Amino acid sequence: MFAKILIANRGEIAVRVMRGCGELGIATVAVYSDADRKSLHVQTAEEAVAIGPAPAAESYLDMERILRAAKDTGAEAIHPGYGFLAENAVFARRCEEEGIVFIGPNSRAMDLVGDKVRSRQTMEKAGIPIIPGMKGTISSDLSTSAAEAEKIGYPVMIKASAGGGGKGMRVARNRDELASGLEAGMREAKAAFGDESVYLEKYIEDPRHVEFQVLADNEGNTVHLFERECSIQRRHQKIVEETPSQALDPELRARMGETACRVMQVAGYNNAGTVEFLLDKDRNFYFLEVNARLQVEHPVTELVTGVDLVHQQIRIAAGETLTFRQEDLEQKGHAIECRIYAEDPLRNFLPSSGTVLFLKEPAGPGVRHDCGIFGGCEVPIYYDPILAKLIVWAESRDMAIQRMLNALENYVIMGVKTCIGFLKDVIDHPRFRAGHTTTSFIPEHFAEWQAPEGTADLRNLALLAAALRSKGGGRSAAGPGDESRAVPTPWSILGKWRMGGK
Amino acid sequence: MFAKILIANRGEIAVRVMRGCGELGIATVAVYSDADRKSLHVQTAEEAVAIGPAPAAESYLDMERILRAAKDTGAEAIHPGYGFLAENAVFARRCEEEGIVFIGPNSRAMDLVGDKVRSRQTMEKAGIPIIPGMKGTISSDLSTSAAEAEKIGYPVMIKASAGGGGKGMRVARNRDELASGLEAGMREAKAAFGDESVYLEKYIEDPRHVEFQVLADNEGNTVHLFERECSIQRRHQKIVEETPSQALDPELRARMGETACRVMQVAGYNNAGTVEFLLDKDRNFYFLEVNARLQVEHPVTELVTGVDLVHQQIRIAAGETLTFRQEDLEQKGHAIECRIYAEDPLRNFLPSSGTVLFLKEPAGPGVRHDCGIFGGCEVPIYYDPILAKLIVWAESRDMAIQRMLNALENYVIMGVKTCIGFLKDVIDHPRFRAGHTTTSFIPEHFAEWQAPEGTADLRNLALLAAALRSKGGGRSAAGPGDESRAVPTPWSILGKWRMGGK
Amino acid sequence: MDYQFQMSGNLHTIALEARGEGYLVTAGDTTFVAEVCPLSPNALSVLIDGRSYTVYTAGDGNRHLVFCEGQHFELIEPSEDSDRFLAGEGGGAGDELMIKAPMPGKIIKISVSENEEVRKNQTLVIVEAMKMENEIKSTIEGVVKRVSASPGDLVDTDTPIIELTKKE
Amino acid sequence: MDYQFQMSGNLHTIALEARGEGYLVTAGDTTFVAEVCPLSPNALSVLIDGRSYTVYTAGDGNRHLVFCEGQHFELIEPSEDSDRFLAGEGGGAGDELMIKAPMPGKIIKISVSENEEVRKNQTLVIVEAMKMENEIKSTIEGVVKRVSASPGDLVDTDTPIIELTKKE
Repeated sequence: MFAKILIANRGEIAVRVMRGCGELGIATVAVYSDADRKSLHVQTAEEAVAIGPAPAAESYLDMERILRAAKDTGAEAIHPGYGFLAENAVFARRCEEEGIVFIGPNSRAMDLVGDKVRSRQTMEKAGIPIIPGMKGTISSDLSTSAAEAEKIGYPVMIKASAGGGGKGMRVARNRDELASGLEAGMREAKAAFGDESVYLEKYIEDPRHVEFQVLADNEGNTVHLFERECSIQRRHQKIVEETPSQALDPELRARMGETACRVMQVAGYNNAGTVEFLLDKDRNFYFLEVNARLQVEHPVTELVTGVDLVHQQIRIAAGETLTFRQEDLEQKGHAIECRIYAEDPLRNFLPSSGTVLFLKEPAGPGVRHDCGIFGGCEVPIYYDPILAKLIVWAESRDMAIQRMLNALENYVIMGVKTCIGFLKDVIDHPRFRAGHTTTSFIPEHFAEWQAPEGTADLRNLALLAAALRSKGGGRSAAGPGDESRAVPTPWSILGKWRMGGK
Repeated sequence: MFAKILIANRGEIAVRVMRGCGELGIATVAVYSDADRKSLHVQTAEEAVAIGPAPAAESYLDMERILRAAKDTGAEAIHPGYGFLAENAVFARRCEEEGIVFIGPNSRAMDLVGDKVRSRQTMEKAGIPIIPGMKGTISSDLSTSAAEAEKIGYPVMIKASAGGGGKGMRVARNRDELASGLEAGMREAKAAFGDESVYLEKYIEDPRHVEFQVLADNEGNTVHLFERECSIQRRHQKIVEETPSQALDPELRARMGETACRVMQVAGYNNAGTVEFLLDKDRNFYFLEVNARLQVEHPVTELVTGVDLVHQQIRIAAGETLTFRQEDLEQKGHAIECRIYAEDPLRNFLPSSGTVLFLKEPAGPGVRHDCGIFGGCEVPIYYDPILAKLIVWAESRDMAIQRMLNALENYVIMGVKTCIGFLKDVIDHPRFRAGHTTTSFIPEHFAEWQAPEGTADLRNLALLAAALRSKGGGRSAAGPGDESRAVPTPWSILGKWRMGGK
Repeated sequence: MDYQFQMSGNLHTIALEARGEGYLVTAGDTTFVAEVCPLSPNALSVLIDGRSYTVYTAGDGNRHLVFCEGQHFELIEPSEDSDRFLAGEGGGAGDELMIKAPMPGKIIKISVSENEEVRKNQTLVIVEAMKMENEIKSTIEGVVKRVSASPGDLVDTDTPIIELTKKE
Repeated sequence: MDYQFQMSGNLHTIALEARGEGYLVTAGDTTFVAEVCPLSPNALSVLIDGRSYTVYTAGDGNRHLVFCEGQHFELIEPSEDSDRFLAGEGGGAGDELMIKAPMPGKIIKISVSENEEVRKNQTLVIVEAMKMENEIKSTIEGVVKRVSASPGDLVDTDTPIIELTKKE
């Protein structure tokens, strides 16, 4: 087993991976950009190495600086988290060259699955069902791509070849939208992955997004850990995930799980990975792509199967053999995850940055909070706006929903806008409660969403609290020279009155 | 199902019960003494009723005030938590009289199991194995009780008839110790339970304390949820609990589980309860008593079986039938609980009270923190010094131990002394790791325990931090009139230097 | 003592009068007694007629943020700057013409130039933040009066970027 | 700047000198550079030679509480009261004779009276707190010189209860 691992990431996932390392007795090294000196992952690690300026291209995406940090600190392995270099086959290869273990699939498998076009071709050949679409990377020449789009039939989806996480994705319903979508998609792909290649595929209306978690050790033992349903998306990006999926029965689950394992075997894949499928209304499923990394939503699988995926990733990377077989695994209860983004649901989910002035984490039985922030931290503009993930487990889906609602209700982040209030209404929606979750759920039911106003009682409470916080002491109070300002609590006038009253 | 429940308790258990109510859509009413206006359970409830002065006898033990609070707020049921009125059959009967559902066993069963002497007689008659001991309540007359003690054979254990939680318990190894032990035990019993009755039994050296969780609905369906091993005790009070027990194999587990169910059936018991056994070195087990309440250590059972015991308590009290049978239940993984007490392990675990100046709760996958405090709260001298419970789940016992150690290491409570540092050394002890947990573990291995000193590096860090906090600004700094005092952060000199440097 | 705060665009007045362990509160037409207990610099426990509320607060300058029972509130305390503030917020219809940065970020592309006519929903500018591109579209038919930013500029929330004139 | 703190009964001196983003720290024989970043009023992030430490602090008056890497430290900053403080802590052998309350609580029973001889391990007084009785036993053979509390008294930590004189 490794003695020391460098985590080439930031935020909640870096913290979560470090926790997993600590439990295996492995020391951790954080890397951080200039924007992240104060960040939680730096505090959580045993060692921390500065790797450059705030823009990711000059820090978290700078392979050589990260490799140097690993060498300098004597880290034997690198865990890439998700995003950044997690699915970068060049980086995986550079690690291999430098004799540092990359905690993820081998670079050849990553090359294959990372090239969405080639992987689809390979899978199609192997008899895996795929979505009709373009076979090659698209050129920036509009007339060629428009011809391709018409061959597939509008609507089409523009996707980044190197992509993931919704970045570079655009739906085009006609030639005009194709033109602007291609331009934006390629620019986003370039910015996010350093590779502007995109491709087209048939856009399946209102499908479910169902993915299977797979573990494969270095000896070819491959098991799946069942599905995650990730249909609730905004801007093509998941915000709510759950397992088990309401759309699968045991027969379909077994068939999809076997297909997922076969995909990984065809790809020569090792370590943890996810096989994404679209599931249409007629219960046909199509292979979408392999996510060659630990997924944001991995905790729901952990809660329902009891398997710690970070531990497994590290064990596999260290050459250990899987200690369980497919028949040892089962799903127990129900888990739901909500992603907590710094974003404003009232302004088209635009990212929100700034200082977290106050944080109260949700807690309680069955509640897990994978957190990347703390009260007083800065949310920089440079990176993915995910702040934390709230995951609940309960015996049944109904109870998990109730538990999630209660946890969201008691989750306080002040200073940056978040999607918490929005998520409450999503989870509480009758269609969600009924399990009718498709990828069009948010556009269909939440396009016109407004934050609840709050009752008159609560507004009066807010006024009361603001009055008690007020340093000005009201319209009739003393001026700025007033001594009450020196009182170290914000409840200055309260303190004064209390003292007078007793 | 109930619409509103009053929780006749305080601290972590009141908060935990309220969370369970919230998940079932039930509104909650807190009751609080004058010492608890600021306490977390008051904040957590939807309604709060003041019920009297700080001493428990005038508030949390005052049945009539609590019943009045329930009537006034329209609560249909009362959850008593543990301690206080939880095992008071008179209170259960008063609830029945007032038409308020007592969430616990019926008063007749509670009468029986609450009388440790009568319940042992009943169980003995029913063929349940019991510890040799006195048959009746002891008189305060020393010569009579000394004769009884000699008949049983020293060492003997003095126990409160109404007792639980280690209160009123004393070991006597000779007539002298019997005299002082009786006096103290009766006084403590009186103070804690309002009933000074005590009895004697054979003291079994170095046993394990193994208990079985039982659920019984109002129709007589009775299941057990396996064991909890609670052998790690100081002052006869549990501080570490785990499940599964390392001492049981499937055959013994099944036999003890069946016995536990039989005890409850003999007692005519309904709702949640625990059957305590002593397990000696030869794997003989003896019925000790029934704890007719939700136990402090109930979360380890919840984590390993996936059954929410608070939900079950409420459902049973509302007249619902158990939805699972014995064969539906299984143990998965391993769970450990550490009780976090406000106490000083270096001063014979004397309770510590005061203000919690800072709290950082442990978190992470598999970590549950049932918490009754918050940063800034007061720990009053009047009540049981339990602050919180830290519970971890993991796939294996080894991993649970590692997870617990990490969680304890990252658990910060400042302002009151706690047993956290002590617990770390307990959990990390080779004998604990090996599963050799008996009730003499603490006296045997930790009698001479000293808090670790901290390395020179850490001491220097502490000095650095104190210097940066120092308002005095060092020996050479300005006096109390110094303007730096107005800076609202404690890092006043740091702020000044930074500003100068940039 | 009377206090005034701007909340959701309206000015609210609240009056507090010490009463036992708390206050007699008058807010608009409503009068109630609130028993108040400070828990920490960021939290208050408030009992009103037996109902228990935990209120979390934070803020900077004259801005008070309040969270209670799952709801967020933002209250602005009028100060010397308040006239400017009120004018800015109350602008109404005129505001539609000033295209501002919706969040802190970087301007990637400005798709229009001065004096150009724009139709409704036409993309005017693309701002990137946290690796996401956000297209800002015109909500009106009009003419570009002024472009006050350039591609590559770092902008803050509400930085003016493009000024439009409504088409007659 | 130099600072002095009492920690575990010893007086420690630490000197800080601004150096880049942190300090050159001299503590006893050790000198090191600490890069310091305040996280909140109760937490500091400190980097020393690549090692990352998160240090939590709290305190009241001249008492600083510090937590780092699982260890608690209590540091007392000498003040005008410091002489009294140092005298109190350094008392040594003489202290054994003063029986003090080990925690805040209530005196339940005093088992000895003035001028009574006591043997080692004899129970002197019983204090109750949080529903637990705690017997305080004599650590010496001696004579009760003075009893300064009565049953029912509420006592704080270190409140003197009984004074003993050692037997010759």
